[in-house]
Order: sequence, then C-alpha cells, then structure tokens
Amino acid sequence: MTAAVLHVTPDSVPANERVFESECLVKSNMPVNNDYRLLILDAPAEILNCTPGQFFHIQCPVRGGHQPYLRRPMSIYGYFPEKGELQFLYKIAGEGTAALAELESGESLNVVGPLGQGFHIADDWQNLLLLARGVGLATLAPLALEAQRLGKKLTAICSARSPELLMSIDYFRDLGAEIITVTDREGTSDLAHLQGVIEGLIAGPGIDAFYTCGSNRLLKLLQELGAKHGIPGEIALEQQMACGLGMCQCCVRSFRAENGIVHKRVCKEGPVFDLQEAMGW
Amino acid sequence: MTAAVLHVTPDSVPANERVFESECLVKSNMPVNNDYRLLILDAPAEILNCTPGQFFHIQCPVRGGHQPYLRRPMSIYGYFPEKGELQFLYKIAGEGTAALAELESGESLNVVGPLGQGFHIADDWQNLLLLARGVGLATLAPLALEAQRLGKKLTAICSARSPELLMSIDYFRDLGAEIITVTDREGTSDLAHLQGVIEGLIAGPGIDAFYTCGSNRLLKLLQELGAKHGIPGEIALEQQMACGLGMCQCCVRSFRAENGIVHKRVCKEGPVFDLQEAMGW
Amino acid sequence: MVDLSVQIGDLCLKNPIMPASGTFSEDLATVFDLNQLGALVTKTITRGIRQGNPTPRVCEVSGSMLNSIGIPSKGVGPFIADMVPFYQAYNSPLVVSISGNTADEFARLCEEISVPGVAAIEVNISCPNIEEDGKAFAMRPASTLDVMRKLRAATDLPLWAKLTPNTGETSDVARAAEEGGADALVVSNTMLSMSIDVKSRKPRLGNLMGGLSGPSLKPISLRMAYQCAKAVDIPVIGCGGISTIDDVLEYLIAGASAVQVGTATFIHPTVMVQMIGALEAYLTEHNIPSVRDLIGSVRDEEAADTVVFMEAAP
Amino acid sequence: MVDLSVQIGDLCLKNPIMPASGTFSEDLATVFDLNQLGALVTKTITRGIRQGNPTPRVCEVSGSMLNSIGIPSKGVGPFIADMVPFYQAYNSPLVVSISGNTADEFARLCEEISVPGVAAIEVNISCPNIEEDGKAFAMRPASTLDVMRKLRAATDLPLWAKLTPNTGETSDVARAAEEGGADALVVSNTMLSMSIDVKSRKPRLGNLMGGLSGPSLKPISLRMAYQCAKAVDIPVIGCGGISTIDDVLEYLIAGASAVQVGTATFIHPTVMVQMIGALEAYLTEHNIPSVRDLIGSVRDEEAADTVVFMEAAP
Ligand SMILES: Cc1cc2nc3c(=O)[nH]c(=O)nc-3n(C[C@H](O)[C@H](O)[C@H](O)COP(=O)(O)OP(=O)(O)OC[C@H]3O[C@@H](n4cnc5c(N)ncnc54)[C@H](O)[C@@H]3O)c2cc1C
Ligand SMILES: Cc1cc2nc3c(=O)[nH]c(=O)nc-3n(C[C@H](O)[C@H](O)[C@H](O)COP(=O)(O)OP(=O)(O)OC[C@H]3O[C@@H](n4cnc5c(N)ncnc54)[C@H](O)[C@@H]3O)c2cc1C
Ligand SMILES: Cc1cc2nc3c(=O)[nH]c(=O)nc-3n(C[C@H](O)[C@H](O)[C@H](O)COP(=O)(O)O)c2cc1C
Ligand SMILES: Cc1cc2nc3c(=O)[nH]c(=O)nc-3n(C[C@H](O)[C@H](O)[C@H](O)COP(=O)(O)O)c2cc1C
Ligand code: FES
Ligand code: FES
Repeated sequence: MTAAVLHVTPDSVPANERVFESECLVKSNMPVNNDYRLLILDAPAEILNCTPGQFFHIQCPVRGGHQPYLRRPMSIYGYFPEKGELQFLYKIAGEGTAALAELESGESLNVVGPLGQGFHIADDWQNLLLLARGVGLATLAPLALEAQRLGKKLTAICSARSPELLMSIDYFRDLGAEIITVTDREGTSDLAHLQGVIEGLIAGPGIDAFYTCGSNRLLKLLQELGAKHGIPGEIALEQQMACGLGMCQCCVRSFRAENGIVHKRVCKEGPVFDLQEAMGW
Repeated sequence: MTAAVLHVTPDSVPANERVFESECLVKSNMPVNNDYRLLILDAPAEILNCTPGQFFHIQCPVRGGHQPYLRRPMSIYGYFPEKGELQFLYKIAGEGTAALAELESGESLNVVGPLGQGFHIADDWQNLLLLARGVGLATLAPLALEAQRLGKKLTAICSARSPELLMSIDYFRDLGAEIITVTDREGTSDLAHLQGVIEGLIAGPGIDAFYTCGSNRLLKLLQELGAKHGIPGEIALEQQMACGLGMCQCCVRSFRAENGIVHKRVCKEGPVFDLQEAMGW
Repeated sequence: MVDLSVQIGDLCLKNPIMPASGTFSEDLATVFDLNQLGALVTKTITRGIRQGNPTPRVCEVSGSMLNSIGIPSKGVGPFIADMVPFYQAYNSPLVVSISGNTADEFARLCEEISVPGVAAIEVNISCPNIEEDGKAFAMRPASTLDVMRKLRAATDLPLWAKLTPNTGETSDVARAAEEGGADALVVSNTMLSMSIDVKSRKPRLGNLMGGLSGPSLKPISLRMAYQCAKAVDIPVIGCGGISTIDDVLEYLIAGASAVQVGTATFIHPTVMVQMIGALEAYLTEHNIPSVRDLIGSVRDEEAADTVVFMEAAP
Repeated sequence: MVDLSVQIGDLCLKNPIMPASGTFSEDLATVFDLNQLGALVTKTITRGIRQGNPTPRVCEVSGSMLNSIGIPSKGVGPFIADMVPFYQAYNSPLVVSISGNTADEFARLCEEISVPGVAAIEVNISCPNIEEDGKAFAMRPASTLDVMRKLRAATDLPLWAKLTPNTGETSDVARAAEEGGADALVVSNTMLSMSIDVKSRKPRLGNLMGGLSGPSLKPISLRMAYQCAKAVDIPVIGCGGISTIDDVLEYLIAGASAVQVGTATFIHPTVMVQMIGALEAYLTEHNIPSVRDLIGSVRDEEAADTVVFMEAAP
C-alpha cells in the first residue's frame, strides 16, 4: 500500500484551506531522547501544503492495552513536499501517545490535516524571537525553517529541565538561528534570568516579533515585555479536541476582546493566537 | 514470562473440579489445512488435569480490527501434563477466532479451565465408535487417546467435505484406532451410506458406545441406531457462552427428561450429554 | 442502478445519510462536497446568545466519548443572516436544529426560523425544560405532547422531533410526539453520563455530567429506534453510535428510514461519504433495487432458537 | 495495615467488592475461596418456577455485551433448602436477590426468604411490574415507593433496592426507595438495548431486546451512582461496567460505599480477588488509612477549567 488521501476535496475550496483524511506510511518512529520521539511519515503531496504552527489530527492505533478512541492533535514538526515527508515530535503523555510509540516502520497511520491557523510573519519583521520549552519546540520548528526561507533573522531561546533534554538545537542552528539555551538544572530558566536575556536582545539587535507556545509563565513574561516595548507576538495554545475541524466547539478557550471575554476554537481560529489576546490558565 | 495460574484454588475443591484462570505461552499456532489451525500452548501443570470432552474458555486477543469481548469456548484437542502442553484445533469462524489466528509464538494467552463434563467410558465397554465431522474431531481427539490408555478398541468414522479436509487421521491411526473416512465429494458421507457402515460394525465386531458431536444429522442417525440396538452414547454440544462456569445461564439447551423438557447448561452439565436426551436443533 | 433515495414525510432525500446535530458545521465543506449528503443538519441554536458550558467539554470513555458542549449560540438573527445563505449554495436540504428553555420560547424560535432556505426544523426536545425542573421535554409523554403542539402551531415546515434516551417511556414519548404533530422522529440524542479522573478526583467534564455518544450508545439507541418504528407511523431517523456501513444497515433493518452520523465523523471526517458508497455497493451486490426495501425488514418473529419457552422479563 | 471494611447500614463488609446478581453462583467456588469477597449476592429468584427467556440469551456488542437471560428460577422452596445451607459454609454475608411480577407477590417472597443465613435482601425492582403495563417498578418514583413500602413491611432484614437506568428520574426514584424503607441502593441494573445481525436480519437475542452490561454501561451507571449518593442518606452500592481497580476507585470517589462486579467476572473469573488486592495496594501506596476515606471524595466543585461561564444545559 502507498500513502493516499481518502477522498476528493471540492475545487471550490481554496488550496490553503483544504483538509484531507489520508493514510500515511510510517518511515520511522524513533526516540530522540528519554522523553521525546520523532515520527516520520511518507505522506501524499496534497496534504503537505502547510503553514508553520498548523497541526494534524492523528488516529493513534489500537494496540496492546491501549484503546484510544478520539484523534490526538499533533503540531507539524516538519513538512517536506519535495520528498513527501511529514514529521511529528511527540512525548508519551497517556494512552494515545503510548500507542503511537508502538507504531513500526511500514505500518499505516491515518491523519487529518493540515488544520488550523499557523504563525504569521509580517513582511517588515526582520528579527524574530522564538521562546519555547520541551515539546513546544515541535510547534516552533517549522517556523524556523520558514524564517530561513524568508531570509529573516531568528533567535531561539530553548528551555528544558536539563541540558540533555534540550532538543532540536542542531536543527535550529542548521537553519541559521542563533541559539540561547536555558535549563532548570543550570538555574538559567527562571523568569528573572529570561527577562534579562530578552531585554538584552531588544536593546541589542532588536526584536520585531515574539513567538511562543504552551507555558503560562512564558506567556505572561512575553505579554509584559511585548506591552512594554510595543512588540507584537503570537502564541500557540492547546486544548482538548474532538473534531479538530471547528465543528464540535469543545476546544474553546477564553480570549480578551474589545467587548469583554470571547471564546475561540483552538482548532479553527487557533492554535496560533495573538499574544496579547491570550489569557493565562 | 512463564505460563502461570493467576490465583490459588481452595483445597476444599476436589482436584477434578478445580478451575484455573491462567496465562499460557504460545508455542506454535499453525494452519493444519485451508480451514483449520492448531494452537499449541505452554501451560502450567495444574490446569492439565483434564477429561476428554472438556473445554477451555479462551480470551482471544484484541488485534487489528478485531475486538472480541467475551471469551470463546474451545474443546481440548490435546493435553499433555508431562510436557506441560495444551492444544486446540480451531476454525476461523468470526472475529474472535480470526484474532486468535494472529497470535504468534512467544505471546501470552489467557485461558480459563478445564471446564464442563467430559466423556465417560464405562469399564465394561470395549468397542467404542466415534463419529465426527470437521472441527468435531477436535472434541473427540482426546477421547481416542484416553481409549488407547484404557486399552479399548476404537473405530473412528471421520467425515468431511472433501478428502483434503480430513484431519487428524494420522493422529487417530497412531493411537491404534480403526479409521473409516467418508466425504461429500466422494459421495460417501450421506446418511444411508453411514447407516450401512455402522450397521455393519454393529453386526461385525460389535459396538458398546457411540460418541459424536455437533451435527443434527449425525445425532438423529445415532439416536435411531442406539435405540434400535440398545447402544448407549454421548454427544458434545455447543451453545453461545458468556461465563463458561455455570453462573450466567445463557448457554442452556433443551433436553428430554422424564417429566418433559428441561434446560441444562452446556458449560456445566455439558458440553457432553447423553445421546438420547439430546434434542435436535 | 440502485435507488438510494428515501422519503421523510414530504421531503425526499437523495440518500439516507446525514450528519447529527452538533457534530457537523460549514467547516466540513473544507473536506468534501456537502452535496453528497442526504441532508445538512445544523448544531442546535437558541433564540438568544449563549456561551455553552465550561471546559473541559469532552472526554474519552472506553471506545466512546462524553460531551458537555452545551448550546453555544450566536442567536437566531446572525444564524439567518449568515448560515442560511451559506447552505443555500448546496442542494442537500437544510435542517435547522433548535431548542428553547420553555415551550413558548421554543415555539417563537420555531416561527422565526421558518424562512426560505430551511427545508425542515429538527426540534431538540432532549434539552432541559426550565418549567419542568430542568427535565428534558422528551423525558415524559405529557411535556412532549405539550411542546410539540406549540411547535406545530408555529410553523408549516416539516418538524423532526429529536428524542432522548434518558427516559423509561420511549414508545409513549414517540406516540406523544407524533400526536403533537411531528413529521419524523430522530432517535436519539446522547445518554447522560459521567466520568471521574481517579488521579485528580475531578470530574472529567467541566459541567460534571455530559452525554455519551459513539459505539457504546448504539445498542441503546438502536433499541429505541426499533421501539419507535413499531410505535408510530411517521418515519424514524436513527442516530447513535453509527460508525460503519453495518451500523447503517442495522438501523435501516430495525425500521429507521434514514440515519444521522455523529461522533464517527470526529474519528473519520469522510466517513459519511464512504458510507454512501458502501451502501450503494451493498445494494448492488445483494440485488436490492432500493434502500427502501431494507427499512423495517427485521425478522423479529424468528429471533428465538426455539419457542418452547418465552417470558416477559428481560 | 489499611482498613478495607465498609458499612452498608447495619452490615459491616470486610471489603467493598462483591459480585453483581446474575453474574455469580456457587460455581465460582471452584475458582477461588469465596470468603475473600465482601458479600455474596445471588442471581435473582422468583417465588415460583420460571424457565427464563429463549436462546440466544447473550450477544457481544462493541466491547460489551447484551443479555436476555430472564429470571430462570427453581422457586423459593428449593432455594431455601439447597442454596442457603451452601452459603452458610462461608462467612461473607449472603445477599439474596428477589423479584416479583406484582408488589404483593414480591412482598410475599420477601417474607418467605427472610430466613436464618440470609444477611440482606436485594430487591430487583428493575424487573417488569405486570400491574404497570410491564414497566419496571424502579422506572417511576410512585411505583418504587409503593413496592418498597410493601417489601419493608414484609421483612426485618436489610433491604437493598436495585435501580434501573431505564428512567429519566434517577434522583426521584432513589429518594422514593429511601422513603419506602430501603437500607441501601444498588445502582444500577442493565440498560435496555438491542442488536441485529445484518446478515440474517434477525435480532441477536431470542427475546429481541436485552440488557447492556460491561464497559459501555459504566459512564451511565457511574452518573447514576453519583446522583443517588447526592440524593439520599443511605449507602449507595455502585454497579455497572466495573472491570479494573480504577473503575472501583471511580465509583467510590463518586460516592458509592461498595461496588458490585458483574460482566468483568465473565472475562476474568478472578477479577474480584485481584481488585481486592489492588485496592489494598492502592491505599497503602497513597497512605490512605481506610477505604472509607475515598467514599464521596469527588472534587466536583473544581471540575471546570474556569467559572467565567456556566449554563444548565448538558
Ligand atoms: C494544537 C496542538 C498541537 C499539539 N502538538 C503536540 C506535539 O507536537 N507534540 C506532542 O507531544 N504533543 C502535542 N500536543 C499535545 C498532544 O495532543 C497530547 O499530548 C495528546 O493528545 C495526549 O494524548 P494521550 O492519549 O497520550 O494522553 P491522555 O492524557 O490519555 O489523553 C486523554 C485525552 O486528553 C487529550 N489531551 C491530553 N493532553 C492534551 C493536550 N496537551 N492538548 C490537547 N489535548 C490533550 C487527548 O487528546 C485525549 O483526548 C498538541 C496539542 C494540541 C492541541
Ligand atoms: C464447548 C465448545 C467447544 C468448542 N470447541 C471448538 C473447537 O475445538 N474448535 C473450534 O474451532 N470451535 C469450537 N467451538 C466453537 C467456537 O467456540 C466458536 O467457533 C467461536 O466461539 C466463534 O467465535 P468467533 O468470534 O470467531 O465467531 P463469531 O461468530 O464472531 O462469534 C460471535 C459470538 O458467538 C459465539 N459463537 C459463535 N459460534 C459459536 C459456536 N459454534 N459455539 C458457541 N459459541 C459460538 C462466540 O463465542 C461469540 O460470543 C466450540 C464451542 C463450544 C461451545
Ligand atoms: C460534541 C457533540 C455535540 C452535540 N450537540 C448536539 C446538539 O447541539 N443538538 C442535538 O440535538 N444533539 C447534539 N449532539 C448529539 C448528536 O446529535 C447525536 O444525537 C449523538 O451524538 C449520538 O450520535 P453519535 O453516537 O453518532 O454521535 C451532540 C453530540 C456531540 C458528540
Ligand atoms: C448474564 C447476566 C444476568 C443478570 N441477571 C441479573 C439478575 O438476575 N438480577 C439482577 O438484579 N441483575 C442481573 N444482572 C445485572 C447485573 O447484576 C448488573 O447490574 C449489570 O450487569 C451491570 O454490571 P456489569 O456491567 O458489571 O455487568 C445480570 C447481568 C448479566 C450480564
Ligand atoms: S475540536 Fe471540534 S471545534 Fe475544535
Ligand atoms: S456460559 Fe454461563 S452458565 Fe454456561
């Protein structure tokens, strides 16, 4: 069997809004370190028209004691239309991801996507700052690739519990990003230290936009710095999902809006949102 | 992991009534012909105190698209306490047996048993006739072994659709049984022909008891011959089962009794019943 | 060529497969051509604006799911302004699901939503009725009859009444809905359920309880669809746990004239399209000229192995 | 040493794990020592002799099962003569489940079965009541109150009322059972369901419909156990889909004082013994001195992610 989409998307749908259910073949599914695994799929070309920050909704296999039912959302770690490859970086969190980890090369995996709104890079932004921790790097990795493609300067602050859990450093460095690593173990990941580092970057080369994901602490820090220095930013958020397509309304979160608090669907209006609109949780 | 029972059976229970839930290891699981497969398990010695005609209740694995929930009853094809081996001969009938067929050597299988009432061989019976078709041979095979152990003379009439589906012929022959094969393809399996064969045996060496299983046609034939010649007999019957232990009462069938029709549980009072009490279906 | 069309009252559907309310939206148009579906059924709307329930709004339970989305709604005005025109681009009939806290509010919305472009109204009488202590209209025959009469008076459009499994009186409620003027019954909504996270000891839904949907619900709602088809003369639309073509056939055989597919679309967004293809293939393979030949073809007189004994108790 | 004992009214159980009626019999004594169980609950018996329903009596549905065993019964006389003495050899209390077609017949059996050796009577009021058009007593508060009053007058033994999920009025029925004199509630029995074989078009149960049990039932009966524990002051015994130690914990946290294990014993005959061991290990590991500390410990006030919005609708 070969990777294939399971249906025909109507012509009336603009190319960048098309969503496909498709069977992909596992090329490899290997541990990256103690906590994370990299899943590489052989994917049909149609589904690789992606934007960094978008995600796929993955049907984890029924395997051993694991019987996941709903799909699991996973950020696109890498998408390479030329070689028909789709990559995910994931962490075993529970039943679904545990089953995913048991997939072997040559097996088939059903994925739905690409889904949601990705990151934006305005034409006049030159210096981008990316701040992420742990698996959050998965979400921001394709942004680094896109930044390189667009000739933007990227600084990536990568945070982790300990140095050996720092991931994708080489990946970011190969893309020409400047890397700053901070870890709990070295005592460099605290907010005060981070604030100093970022203030330094703002004062030095300057920053045109922030990109982050997933942590309440980092969100607050960047919101404050953004407000103080007038720097725009975006954040990728998570929420439990059922449909992944915008239909069920289960994935809503609260956001600040002009007329009070509004609900937006993480799967449809997100997962990438304006940094200042996002609310802590 | 090694084969093991999962609990302690109370001493107060007579040895031949003890039922065990245990994990066995698959030694092999190979096709015997197009229709049938032989499953050989590495089994703890405790559970191999069996009687021919008894069965185990098997937890077929959740595998691929197959999600069997209830256990599946399987007659004991062979039990060998000396080598710690338990064998089943089975046919893929649906979801559970399809999943069973995917079990590989070294995997674990949870079985409950031995269950039910097996065949009886009275001390003064010398010439036993065994009549079976298809997978019915699985149920009667250990009876042939027992007959040999007890020094009884056994004639086995084995019926099948076509000669290549005849199974266990060598097995029966090695046990010293006299074999008569009949098949639909050769036109030898019809009732009239069978009746002639059996009447011949009765008139010749003589028959002290009939053993059969599973077919309405064969049941009726043996009931008539048994009544006519005063030959006792036993039949192993099937019915849907849930508990397999006598608790749920789902596996009842109707039997002739002195005071009308009664219900008996195939898993507990059976699966082996008196030939004349059994009712067609 | 086999005939997939079915008749729901005055409405002829090109095939019997349609989405269930709340598990479908215009967003599915990014996946496949919605004109393939027998009908297009919207998420339930209310007259006014509602936010819906607190998160978490879904959780997984063995092989199925619970939801407590509630009924977030932009209100009837924006729906008529934005959504009705969107669906007018499709030729599959638009069925709008509505609900209200009281029978009168419900009827008013029913009247307001009776606009060109709407082919039928599905009335979600499984929602809580504030005047009846929060019990859903469709839990009892009397409240069902009352609300259906008011809804019937409020519109000339076909009315589909959506029943709830949270009742012990399915057949009586079905007859009450028919008597009250329903043109079809949708059987059924989700079953009230709960799940608790053992580690945190918190309920896994923000709203504490929610509705069970997916495969676990199927034997329950199939039983209801069968009971309803026996109880009433109007068509029954089966709904609950339908995930495969065999599930579709099971409902049709039980007596449903069409089916709604809910949770299965979350697992496979293209499942409805695949079911339509599989249904056509099934009819062709079995030489059945029309899907209507399947409806109610259950051999219920022949279920028992023997008839020597039979009692009332289940 | 952790304390596994729980109190059900005047009865102290050595641990909260017991079998569910109809999924246990003396036959299980061939597998393990029944003295390990918190209580021994028999299959429902009736006064007279009954054959039960036609076969097939069970079928499988996705990850669960349906049954329509009915209540085959040898009658009360043989039960008292044979079974009560059998169970007297065990020190776990004997709970006899009974049922009747009318409230009066039910009460008469209740009186007859109140013999030495019986520790409590479980009254299966989920069975059809012939005087109420075949609807189960426990479908409605009024019929529940009526039958419970008669049963209460018929015996001095503890009365456990077994409720049905086939109702929209769980809390009201629970209160009616308490008011009528129940000492505990068993929550709950099976959910009326159906399955049809698509190939033969025959219902897969000889009795057409039957009761859903196993994992699919769990979210429904857990919700009921939670509702009942909130509604009444008498202990609730959880029942429905319990297969793992986490399921046991979930029911206890929801408010159940003990649990009954049914279908899971068919899948793993030793599962109850394993649960007792696992429960002890859990309490030890988490430094919880008594299983009673778990009962009703659900953090239901903290379920919602935020409390900015909350509505009544599920
Ligand atoms: C847009 C998006 C992108 C994501 N990208 C990645 C990624 O690239 N790599 C990665 O490792 N993880 C990612 N996650 C988180 C990932 O979806 C969860 O870890 C995963 O769903 C857990 O499933 P489980 O069965 O292993 O865990 P369980 O805890 O057993 O899951 C139970 C249920 O909760 C849901 N759930 C649990 N955690 C989360 C979560 N954080 N977000 C949403 N739903 C959750 C599951 O989907 C499932 O329905 C992403 C989440 C979102 C919303
Ligand atoms: C005492 C006894 C001994 C048996 N011994 C053997 C044997 O040695 N070899 C063999 O191949 N088969 C044997 N069978 C039949 C075997 O149990 C069924 O073929 C098997 O249960 C089918 O399961 P399935 O999931 O593959 O089929 P499905 O048709 O998908 O099963 C659906 C349900 O029906 C039940 N069922 C289906 N057919 C039967 C049947 N004939 N008897 C009882 N329940 C059934 C299944 O257990 C399951 O619960 C025996 C049956 C009994 C009662
Ligand atoms: C997320 C979700 C939201 C739902 N919202 C509604 C709704 O707004 N109105 C309604 O009548 N039913 C609603 N339902 C119930 C479905 O329409 C359907 O009746 C139920 O899910 C059973 O079908 P299924 O098992 O195929 O999902 C909803 C179900 C789900 C899962
Ligand atoms: C085969 C079978 C027979 C049952 N018989 C009875 C019965 O006689 N009386 C009764 O009150 N409940 C009976 N029940 C219901 C169970 O006691 C229990 O309430 C139900 O199965 C839910 O629990 P479970 O999911 O753990 O099986 C029976 C259930 C099954 C599966
Ligand atoms: S997951 Fe369904 S709307 Fe977002
Ligand atoms: S299968 Fe339960 S009594 Fe026979």
